[in-house]
Amino acid sequence: MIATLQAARVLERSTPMGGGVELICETPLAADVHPGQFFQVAVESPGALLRRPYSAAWTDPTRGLVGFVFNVVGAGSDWLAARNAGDRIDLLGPLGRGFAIDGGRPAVCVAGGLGIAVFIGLSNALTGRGRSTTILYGARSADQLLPAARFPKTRMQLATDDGSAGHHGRVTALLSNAIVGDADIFACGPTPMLVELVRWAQRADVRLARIQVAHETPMGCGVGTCLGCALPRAGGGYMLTCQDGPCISADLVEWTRVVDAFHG
Amino acid sequence: MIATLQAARVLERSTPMGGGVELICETPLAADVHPGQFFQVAVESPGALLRRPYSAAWTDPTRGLVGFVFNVVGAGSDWLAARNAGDRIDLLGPLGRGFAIDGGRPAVCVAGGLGIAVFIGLSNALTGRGRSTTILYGARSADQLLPAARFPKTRMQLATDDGSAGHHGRVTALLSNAIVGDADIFACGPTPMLVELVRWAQRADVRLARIQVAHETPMGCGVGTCLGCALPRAGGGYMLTCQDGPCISADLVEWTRVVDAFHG
Amino acid sequence: MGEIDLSVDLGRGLRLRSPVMVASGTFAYGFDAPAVDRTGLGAVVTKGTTLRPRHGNPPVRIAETPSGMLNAIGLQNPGVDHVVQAFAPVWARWDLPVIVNVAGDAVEDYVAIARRLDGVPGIAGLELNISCPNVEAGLQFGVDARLAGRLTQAVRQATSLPLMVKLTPNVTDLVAIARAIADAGADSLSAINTLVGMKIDVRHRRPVLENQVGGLSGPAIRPLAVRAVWEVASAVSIPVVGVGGIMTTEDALEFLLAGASAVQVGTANYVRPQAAREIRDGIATHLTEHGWSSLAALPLRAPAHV
Amino acid sequence: MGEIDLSVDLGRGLRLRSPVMVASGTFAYGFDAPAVDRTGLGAVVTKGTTLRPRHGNPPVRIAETPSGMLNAIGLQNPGVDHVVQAFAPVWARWDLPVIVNVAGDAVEDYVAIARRLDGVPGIAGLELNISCPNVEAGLQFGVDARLAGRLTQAVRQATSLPLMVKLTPNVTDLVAIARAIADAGADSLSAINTLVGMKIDVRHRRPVLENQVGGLSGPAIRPLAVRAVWEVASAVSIPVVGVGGIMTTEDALEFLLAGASAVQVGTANYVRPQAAREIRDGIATHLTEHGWSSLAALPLRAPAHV
Ligand SMILES: Cc1cc2nc3c(=O)[nH]c(=O)nc-3n(C[C@H](O)[C@H](O)[C@H](O)COP(=O)(O)OP(=O)(O)OC[C@H]3O[C@@H](n4cnc5c(N)ncnc54)[C@H](O)[C@@H]3O)c2cc1C
Ligand SMILES: Cc1cc2nc3c(=O)[nH]c(=O)nc-3n(C[C@H](O)[C@H](O)[C@H](O)COP(=O)(O)OP(=O)(O)OC[C@H]3O[C@@H](n4cnc5c(N)ncnc54)[C@H](O)[C@@H]3O)c2cc1C
Ligand SMILES: Cc1cc2nc3c(=O)[nH]c(=O)nc-3n(C[C@H](O)[C@H](O)[C@H](O)COP(=O)(O)O)c2cc1C
Ligand SMILES: Cc1cc2nc3c(=O)[nH]c(=O)nc-3n(C[C@H](O)[C@H](O)[C@H](O)COP(=O)(O)O)c2cc1C
Ligand code: FES
Ligand code: FES
Repeated sequence: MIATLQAARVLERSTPMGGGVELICETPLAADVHPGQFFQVAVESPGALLRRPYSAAWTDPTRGLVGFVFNVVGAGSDWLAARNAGDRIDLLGPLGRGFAIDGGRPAVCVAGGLGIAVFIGLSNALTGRGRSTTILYGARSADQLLPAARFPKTRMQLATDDGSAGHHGRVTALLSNAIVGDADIFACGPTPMLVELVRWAQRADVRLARIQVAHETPMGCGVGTCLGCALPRAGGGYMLTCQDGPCISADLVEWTRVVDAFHG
Repeated sequence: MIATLQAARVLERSTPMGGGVELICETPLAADVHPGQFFQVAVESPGALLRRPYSAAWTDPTRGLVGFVFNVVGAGSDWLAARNAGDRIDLLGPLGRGFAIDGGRPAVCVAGGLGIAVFIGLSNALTGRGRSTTILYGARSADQLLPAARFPKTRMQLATDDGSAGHHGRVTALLSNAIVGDADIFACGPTPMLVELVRWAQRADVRLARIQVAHETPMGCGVGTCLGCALPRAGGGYMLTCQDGPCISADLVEWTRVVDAFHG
Repeated sequence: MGEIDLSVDLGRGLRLRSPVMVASGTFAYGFDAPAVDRTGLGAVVTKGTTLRPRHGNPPVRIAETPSGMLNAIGLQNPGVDHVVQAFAPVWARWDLPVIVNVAGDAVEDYVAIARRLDGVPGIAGLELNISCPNVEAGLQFGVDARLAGRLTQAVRQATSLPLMVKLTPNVTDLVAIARAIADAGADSLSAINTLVGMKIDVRHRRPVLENQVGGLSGPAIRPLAVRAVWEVASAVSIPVVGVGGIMTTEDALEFLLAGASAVQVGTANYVRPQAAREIRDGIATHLTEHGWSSLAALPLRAPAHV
Repeated sequence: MGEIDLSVDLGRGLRLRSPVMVASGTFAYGFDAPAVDRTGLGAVVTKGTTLRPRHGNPPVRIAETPSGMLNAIGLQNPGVDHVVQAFAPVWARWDLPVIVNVAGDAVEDYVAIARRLDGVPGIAGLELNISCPNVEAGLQFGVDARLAGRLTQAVRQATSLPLMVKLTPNVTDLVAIARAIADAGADSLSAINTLVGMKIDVRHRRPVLENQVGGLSGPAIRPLAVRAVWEVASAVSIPVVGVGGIMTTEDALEFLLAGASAVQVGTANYVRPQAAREIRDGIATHLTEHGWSSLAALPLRAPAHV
């Protein structure tokens, strides 16, 4: 692993959508990031001891930039959201396995809530490789949607819990219509959404090996030393989310044993 | 006790001397403060759980202002020193007993280091009552001295550890010359300084009842409920610094049992 | 929906209006409470009280640690006679139960104090501190199931007051001790007292506390306290009172979910003098939001005493 | 002044260049160490290793608490054979002692593992985890002086490797257990392992950890660990290794002042991967500033083993 520890400078802080914060950080680590990889971010809040895992939402390797998009759910994210231009944050990474993006098949991305973050970088990488890319994107309401302008060259289909934009309901309701043929599926969002996607695939006879999910779980270390981020492995035992994932082929996971680690 | 809990607004932050920070806070509590009383200040630093005791260095009751002067020694003061104009801090107070300032005898104030803080307000109160007031003031070096301009109408004699201003040595070396006749003595500074003052008084046959000291010790509650701030009482047992003090007549204290609570 | 019922029955007629008490040693005898609205409390538990007055330990008595504090007060208190003569008459006029925390070095001490407090107007109950880690002998009862049972039984016979016994976590098998105390006739248990800890002043090369070791309290110990309540509440058939590191409503709810019938707030009082009242209000809001009318809806497991 | 000697002798030829090790379970088997300069370490203590491979507990396995974390990993490990075949040959090429942390459910497990590891190049010593609170039977040895002594003796006879035994703080009388282990032939003791704690997810009304309870580590437990070392170090005549909540140089010095001969850094590795190295350097600086040339100058009390 080439992960290193670095102080990154916050270049910009913004709120690209309701309930979402974006931090753009300057760091030479940007050049090493593969879409789907994450960083362990040190937080100095009274309520936080451990680092917090955040996906690199996107990178600009030439300018040495990494973007993080997140929401405030607790002490760690609250502290992070209070960073401003000029502040320094301490990054460990890039960590884990990103998405496998080679190949020519059409790509369908399934995003729930803040799970959209990682698709900024991933959709860029996919369309850059000339792959036809569709994003199915669900959120609570229209104001919580990251603007479609952040995803050039992709088709986008929306779903909101309150019906204020796109389909009125869950993003997984869009699957049947959107996924035709032999598309590769990339998913990031709450664990219940991933579970629903897998159930749909089993019903629709879509091979799980065609689906890659980004798995979220509390992390102790992010580097394989604490064994805290266990993900049930198909056939028994556990994988480590921080090493075998977070992006992982759905057929490797034993979904009946997957718990929503955040009790969401 | 009329102490209450209030959010105070920081009006101004400055560094009046080397190693010293001054915060001026707006709060209606200002009107209730007697010189020598303190506040329990809530801190929100990762390293601090309990409130921290700080003397009201001075007050301006008509404008509703309280000034705090302090140095950074740990997590709590570090957090406090990072407050800026507009920030809110949470004050519990005013607490404890201040100095007894009535009477007409000359007053000699003995200040060590940050102990000078309390004499801004006290010397004002003393001179306002027409009492002749001398301040003996010791610090590490000239740059760590609070400017004499903060003490109008008082005589000031300085001592520095490095000799960069006034007497080269301890402030207690100034006692013999400065204290003549029946002056009342007010002292605030590190516990070893107070102990030295008391020893000098015993040698010089100065009655301890003429000396009032401001005692510093770690505090749990500041309001008499934890019994953590014990101060050995002459004749046995303990007083509570937060209730019987912090300003206390030196004859009430059993000095042989007094420990430097900060191991300074 | 109807009124929220926050009342709690701790046995033998000790009924609290609110499940949130202030813990022993963090509210003295209930008098020195600037900025506090006492009427919001479920009960005041007093400082540990001994047969004769005690001066307590020499300073330094307290020190901060990560998310916690150490104390070695050494049971400074005015003695039971003063409590009866000077404090109880005032308490008798309050609309708030006062529970006297009782400490001693020998069974006879506890029995004598219990007798002295029995029937005194203004005293609503006793909490036996068999776990104070600061006085050498204080440890002996709390760490041994047989001794703890014997002490409880002796005090039980000496008083008709509601009897709460406070568990120390400094033991191998908390559940065995809790069972022995319950079997011996305690009306309720409180858990936990502080854990023995130490801090060293590196710069001055000496223990920070003059007593060298002290009791650790505050949020740092909350996970240990929650686990203690979780295990004890399912093992005994009397109410368990949760104490240890409660700072917020959510913290208190953790204990109520773990099986506590009520809670005590300790160290938090020093930081936010109105903490207990705020937490009481927070629990009421929580129940309202869930459409529950009493605390009975909270526990994750059916309590052993139902 | 001359060179600073940071070396530590933990008995039976186990000599460390630095007093700062990484604690079991917080550094896996020493391989996955991004951003870490391994050469600065005194030793790597491995994850708890059992006779057969173990899958460990279902998730959720970790949770944060105030200044601490709970873990219920459940001893996930590849088993002793894999350690001997795949890891030890690599360790043999390192210029750094690797101490294998050993766990089991029965005396025979420990003995079998000790035999298997005896004489294997690359293995510098054993640390007996008789205190893992996550596997039901794991508690039994660590909380009983007689059992702890018997286990130590059995392992002692099975191996000539340096033997460190790790104490659990979840007991009434740590000193008695420490003495029994020392008498049974351990070369050193480490103190402390985690304390059993629990966290409840109030919103979702269930324990956060699937295992319900887990081991508490981190700064929250440091005062408890310092006190354990303080008491044990003056009671036994073998070196004591301090562990529990060490984040900074000052924290490590607290343990060395309390009587520890060396320290282990655990949870801090997750936060600052270079913590152990930084602390080692900090200790060297501290000695230099005081004009001391070795660690022997540090303890507040003369160690029992001198
Ligand atoms: C590999 C990886 C990549 C991630 N990338 C991102 C990202 O790009 N953007 C982003 O916003 N988040 C991301 N997360 C989630 C993020 O790590 C957590 O939200 C964060 O750790 C919460 O820390 P906190 O201190 O704010 O909240 P905590 O105090 O730790 O938790 C507060 C509450 O929020 C709940 N919670 C925490 N995290 C989540 C979650 N992910 N989903 C639902 N509930 C949760 C907790 O259970 C708890 O109830 C990622 C997680 C992983 C494992
Ligand atoms: C009644 C009262 C009034 C006070 N008024 C003032 C004031 O006006 N201005 C001011 O600067 N301070 C004052 N103090 C001292 C102040 O409360 C402490 O400096 C403060 O609590 C330190 O908190 P911290 O978190 O920054 O340091 P901590 O982390 O608590 O301590 C850090 C280190 O500094 C040492 N230390 C802490 N306080 C002192 C001290 N007073 N003297 C020497 N060493 C110390 C500690 O022992 C420790 O080694 C007062 C104290 C009392 C009891
Ligand atoms: C300064 C202090 C003094 C205490 N004195 C007593 C006491 O006299 N008797 C007792 O049973 N518990 C005493 N305790 C323990 C508390 O009642 C409580 O059990 C413990 O602090 C844990 O709760 P907390 O974390 O909310 O403070 C004391 C605690 C503190 C902090
Ligand atoms: C995730 C995790 C796993 C652990 N696994 C083990 C283990 O397998 N064997 C063991 O003896 N101790 C284990 N420990 C305990 C640590 O080695 C150490 O004793 C404890 O965490 C206290 O130190 P710390 O506060 O520095 O982390 C583990 C600790 C953590 C946090
Ligand atoms: S987060 Fe520690 S092993 Fe994955
Ligand atoms: S600080 Fe608590 S009694 Fe004085």
